[in-house]
Amino acid sequence: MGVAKRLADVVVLVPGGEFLLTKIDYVLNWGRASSIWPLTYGLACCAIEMMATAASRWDLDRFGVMYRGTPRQADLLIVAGTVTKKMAPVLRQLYDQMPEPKYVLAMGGCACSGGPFHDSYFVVQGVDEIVPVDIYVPGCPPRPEALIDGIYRLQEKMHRESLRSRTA
Amino acid sequence: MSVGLTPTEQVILNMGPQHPSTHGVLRLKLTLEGEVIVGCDPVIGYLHRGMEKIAENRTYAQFIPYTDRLDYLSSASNNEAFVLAVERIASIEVPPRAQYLRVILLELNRIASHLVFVATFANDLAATTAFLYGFREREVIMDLFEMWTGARLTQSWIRIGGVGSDLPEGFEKKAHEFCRMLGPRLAEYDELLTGNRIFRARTEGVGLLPPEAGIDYACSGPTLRGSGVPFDLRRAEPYEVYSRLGFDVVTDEACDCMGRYRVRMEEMRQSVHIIEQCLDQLPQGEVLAKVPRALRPAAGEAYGRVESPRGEFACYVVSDGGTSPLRVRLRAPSFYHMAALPEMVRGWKIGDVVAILGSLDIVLGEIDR
Amino acid sequence: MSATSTTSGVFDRLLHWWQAHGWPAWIFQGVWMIVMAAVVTAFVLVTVLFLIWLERKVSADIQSRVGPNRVGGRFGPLQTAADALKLLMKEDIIPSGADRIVFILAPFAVFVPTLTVFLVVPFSQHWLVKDLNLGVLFVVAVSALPVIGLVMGGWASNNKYAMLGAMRAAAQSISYEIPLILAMVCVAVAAGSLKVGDIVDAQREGGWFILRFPLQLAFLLYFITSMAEVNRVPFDLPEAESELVAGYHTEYTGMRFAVFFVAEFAHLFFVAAFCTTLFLGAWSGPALPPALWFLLKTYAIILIIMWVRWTLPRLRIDQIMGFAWKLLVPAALITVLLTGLVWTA
Amino acid sequence: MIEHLKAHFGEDIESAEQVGREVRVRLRPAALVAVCRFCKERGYRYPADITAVDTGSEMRVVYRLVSLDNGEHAVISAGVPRSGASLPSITGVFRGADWPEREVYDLFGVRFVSHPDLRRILLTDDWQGFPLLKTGSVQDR
Repeated sequence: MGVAKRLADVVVLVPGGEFLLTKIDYVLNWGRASSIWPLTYGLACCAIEMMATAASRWDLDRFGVMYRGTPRQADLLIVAGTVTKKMAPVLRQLYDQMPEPKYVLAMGGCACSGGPFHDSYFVVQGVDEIVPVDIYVPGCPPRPEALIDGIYRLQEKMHRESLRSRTA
Repeated sequence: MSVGLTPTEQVILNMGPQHPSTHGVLRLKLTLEGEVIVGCDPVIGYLHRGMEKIAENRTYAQFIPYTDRLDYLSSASNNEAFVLAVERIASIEVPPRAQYLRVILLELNRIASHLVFVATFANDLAATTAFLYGFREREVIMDLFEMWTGARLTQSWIRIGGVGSDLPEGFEKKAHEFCRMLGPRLAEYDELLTGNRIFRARTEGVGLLPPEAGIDYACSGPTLRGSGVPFDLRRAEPYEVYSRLGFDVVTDEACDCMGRYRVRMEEMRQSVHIIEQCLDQLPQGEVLAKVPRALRPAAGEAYGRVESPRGEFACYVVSDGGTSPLRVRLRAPSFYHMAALPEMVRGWKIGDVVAILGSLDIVLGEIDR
Repeated sequence: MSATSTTSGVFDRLLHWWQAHGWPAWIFQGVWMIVMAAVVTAFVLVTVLFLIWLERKVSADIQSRVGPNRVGGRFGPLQTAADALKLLMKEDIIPSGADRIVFILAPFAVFVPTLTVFLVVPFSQHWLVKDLNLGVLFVVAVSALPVIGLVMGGWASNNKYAMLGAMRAAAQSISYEIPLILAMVCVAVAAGSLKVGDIVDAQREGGWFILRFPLQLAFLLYFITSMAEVNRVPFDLPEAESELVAGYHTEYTGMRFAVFFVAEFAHLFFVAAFCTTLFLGAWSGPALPPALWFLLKTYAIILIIMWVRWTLPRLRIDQIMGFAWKLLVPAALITVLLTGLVWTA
Repeated sequence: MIEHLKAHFGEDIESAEQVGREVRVRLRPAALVAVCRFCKERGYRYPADITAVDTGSEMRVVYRLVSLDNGEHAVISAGVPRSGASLPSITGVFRGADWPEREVYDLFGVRFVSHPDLRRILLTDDWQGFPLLKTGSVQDR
């Protein structure tokens, strides 16, 4: 984001820079929203629905969503399933390894709030206790359509961003 | 690259918990010499949700949805094991029609699970296209489930005393269509994978599990049958109406990844056969026995064993006469298969670990519980 | 003088005009080289963007999916552009344990030689940047360089997966280089020259090499080994996703990763283009413009490579080595011998 | 089978009964390994399950060995104290007992003597307490 920040700082100094910045924002947001690469990070039952969403019938590739195996090349962390206390430090580490701008989508009841395991001794009650979450997709497990809707919402969110507000 | 005459330094490689082919959250601590595995220590528990403790704090009926989330690729077999144990303690008779419906649901789940196996196994060997084919066929089964139970994955449709509801209109026709469709599709997989020379080179002779070791490690299901042991609970301890249905217990003498793969491929054909028989023999009548809402079975214990797609899924229920069980023990086949993994991968290469792990078809949900 | 005397016709005329003003020739030559390099780079980059899109569409078609169809219109033509834009704006992470200088240099060590080899690709009779006397040798030498970049990247990342990927890349590249070179030697023997222009001419006079015994064997060898050189399934071990997460570029983010990615597809385009040059008569063909013929043949090869990639599983490292040393190398030696016999007889 | 066991182990068998195809045996912990080996030699080769049951007042570890020949189960249980319990390990008889014993240790705190590698298996290494004991609540940490 170093480049982006400097770019934003310089552009606003130019006469009409504010207008220019919105145009730059538009293009960059379009690029970001059109190319969301999630990390293959399936935890439990939701992972199967996540795979089904990527498979032929729903085909996430239509939206430019392409799964990456390494957090270094991922933009989105889809937490698909139950996060336990043993897994929590790993989840945090993966999140830290992702490059900015990064987003988190909590898929399923367990990831949103602990779900059916609300009284279990080993389950983290929602991933928002560990990492900041952008989109919540409830369901147990959510249908593929719900996940796609979540990705749409994320795209909308990306379109509202600005170089300055994100980097400020 | 190879382990030659020069001594090489051992490297410890952590595979997982986040890794594209650990099928969930499993960590394998591999000790490597070059690419050759000299030691393997599976670290599990990343998905331990405390199911057995939760069971002690729920009523019998309330716990059924939790069992769905154990082996989430075939939720009906988990329901069935738990419900079988509870019905045995409480001496509940299941109406004959419900028994047939259960078998249909179980076998559809088996096919769906084996399709995911073929898909992920192929994906682990980088045959990405077969992955998508497996999921394509699975979607048809998902449609059937949705039509009947409203859910795709976690159906909870096997209830204490029967099943959730009767078949919806048009289900039988669609199920027959699916049965007719699957055979040619499986032949397509055979063309793409089974006969493929690279696929064979990657699987034949890899990850040997001798039958004695398999029994000693309490392996079951296709993993054990792939080693030539004809152990199938549908025959050994028939539940529901399996004793009235004709099917072969598929075994393969190869003891390797290919053997386990072939067993699963053939089992899908057998399951189709079973479903067709059930649809033809289906009697009329009730689908749910009269069971009190707050079930209080007498004190005692029972063991429900089910042949799940992965092997023996069993549920050991101890009751003290209260509304919730005193102890529920969930015996997951993958847990035992994982325990046998270190021995199977020793001496093979990193690429083979992926293949061997894939051939065991583990589900972390039931290993960690 | 051959008809494939390249862009030098234009070059000569312009140089003449330049010298008529009394300006020194070396300035013109310098500017000319920079302009040509820029044109080739731009062409290759655009092609790569297209190839990545094509790969996604072709794989989707094979897998009964649709593929990108949202970004920039019905067939998602701007998909790769969006990817590139996004990667450009991503945070640039250099892992704390990494060897900084090597880590930064590695992507370029892969990228530069991959582009350089395009100098000797004859896109048409007028478009060949420099018809070197030792063109084939140049290709052999330069196209062996990217693997050094892969090893640098894998080593510098301080990551075991990356290191394993790099080791695999080195082993595989060295092994498959030999049959690849021998396959090219067959063509050189048949053409009687190492000059790309001469090879094209030899095919225009005597028919495509792929139609002349025993160069079909050489073609097969070239095709198989070049797939290994560009690390595609069934030879994609250096970046085997299900085994090594992402192989040698596991730790690379944003633009640095994109450079690796672009280099990979550029290399794919090159092996297909050079295959066309060596065996399929380069740009020769009736009716259509020569450059179009060249691209048609090249894309046909690329489509076959993609088709193979989305059909086959991956081999294991020892099987790959065994295949190269026990089968391909002896076969290549025999092919060279046969070619020698046929062409001297 | 019950007669055989009683004849061989006499006093060590506290009780034995046949329920359906299950032979339910309760024995003294000292005889555990010998009884398991005895069963294995008589065809009970498949160690289906090892677990423990805590009723709140007493605890027992339950072994389920299955014969693949006639489908009979030998359900062997050994009573142990609810805290600081220890039992001989049967990993010497069944290799497959390794992980289930670790799990019983992990969740119930039963120590298995001469187990090759007794560590926590599901919970984190620094976890305090044993969640499946009746003393802990479901949210216990």
